[in-house]
Amino acid sequence: MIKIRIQQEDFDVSAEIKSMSSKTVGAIATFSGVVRDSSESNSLISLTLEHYPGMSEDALEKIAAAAMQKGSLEAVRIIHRVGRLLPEDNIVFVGCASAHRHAAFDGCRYIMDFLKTDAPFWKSEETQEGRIWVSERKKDQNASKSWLSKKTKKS
Amino acid sequence: MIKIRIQQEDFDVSAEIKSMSSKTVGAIATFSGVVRDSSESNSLISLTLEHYPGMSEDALEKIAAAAMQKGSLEAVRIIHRVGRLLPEDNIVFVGCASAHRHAAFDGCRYIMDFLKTDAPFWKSEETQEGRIWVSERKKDQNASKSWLSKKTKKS
Amino acid sequence: MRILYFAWVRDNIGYSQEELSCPKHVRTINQLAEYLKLQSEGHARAFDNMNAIRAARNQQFVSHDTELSDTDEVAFFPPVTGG
Amino acid sequence: MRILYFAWVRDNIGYSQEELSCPKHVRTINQLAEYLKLQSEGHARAFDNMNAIRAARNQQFVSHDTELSDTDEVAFFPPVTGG
Repeated sequence: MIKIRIQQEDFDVSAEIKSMSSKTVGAIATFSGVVRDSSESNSLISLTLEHYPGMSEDALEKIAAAAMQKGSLEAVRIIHRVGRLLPEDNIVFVGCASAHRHAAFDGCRYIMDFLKTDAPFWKSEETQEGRIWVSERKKDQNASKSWLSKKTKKS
Repeated sequence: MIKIRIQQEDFDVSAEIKSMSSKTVGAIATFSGVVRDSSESNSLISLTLEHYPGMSEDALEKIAAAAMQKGSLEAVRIIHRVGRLLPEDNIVFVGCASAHRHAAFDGCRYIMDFLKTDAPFWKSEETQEGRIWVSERKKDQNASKSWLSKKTKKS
Repeated sequence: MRILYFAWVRDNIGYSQEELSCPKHVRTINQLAEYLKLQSEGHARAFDNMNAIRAARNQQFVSHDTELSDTDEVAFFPPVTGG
Repeated sequence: MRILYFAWVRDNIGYSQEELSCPKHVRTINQLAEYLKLQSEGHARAFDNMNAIRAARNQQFVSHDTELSDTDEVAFFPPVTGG
């Protein structure tokens, strides 16, 4: 089962893991993205996340559904925070539950790779020098493209 | 920094994630292994984990250190439970923190693959028919061997 | 047509959405951007380099040669940087 | 020499460790297992198929032809199944 949330509030990984558990789940992989201290140029004061409401939820649903279909996942969670965040704050959570570990790992990685390229969120960084928009990363483009040619590993 | 624990008590994933956070960590990947309802043959009543005290700690330390050296990880956690566990109980936790996500994912996967083949733990399953020792899985052997020829992905 | 702007596209234009009826010759995303450039200096700055711009029609990513209809919701924004 | 047994190896033998001094001709893991098979029916059952047995010397996995000394801690067990 898929659950998607876009919210300002923080999330609790233990609670999300609990909500993905069932008698047939043997493996739960999670990813937490966290605000780092360093911006593209300078020491970071804050990070602000903006999104395209409506489209962002749809995009995450679509990525989660594709991950479910690709691997044999029993549950998927995606939580993306928006608004102003400070260093060490959580940004994003992805959780995948499966009978076996390889499917759970693949699911998380797949979702993060596509979230970086296919979900309408934008980051701006506040430093001593002012506010700058984070620019797109070529390696994120490459990471999501690599799935198109790669076969899913079965566990 | 590496922390290894072998214990009867459950673990709290949120607390482990918090303990791995720092200003330079941008990505935390975790894996939780959970007791499934089904044994090799039958519906499961309980799972009992036994280990070789002393050697098991060393083996996990060695696996964690190899993962640290392979990828650019800032923190690694491995918790393995022992004793009698029930369906849906946690068995094992692995956490890897890094600046970037690919290193964190690779670290978790590497540790789980080698934990399955190189750490002296044994599972026995209690079902209606009695108690049986879980037999080794060929695909776990193959998963850890695959790392010997594979280059680490850099994020 | 409803037009939305995000991130630095919006910062350049100065507001996040507008409603407008385009002339008949404005049929694609690219033509809409060209038309919008005439609206203000901010619009001109925002659409100066269309290689740096992504677009969505009715909340789906689309290429710049996609045809539009007057009832569409069109959005312009930089490449996404979430996660 | 201190010898430890785990999992079904221990279940067959009936206890988890023993101390013993081996005869001079017992020099490797394989020779130790052959010698232990003579100790009891349980030992014989445990070491019936050495392909199903793994060994550690001083808490390191070792192959069956590894040489032993009298001060070693040797452990016998099935392939590991943790995680």
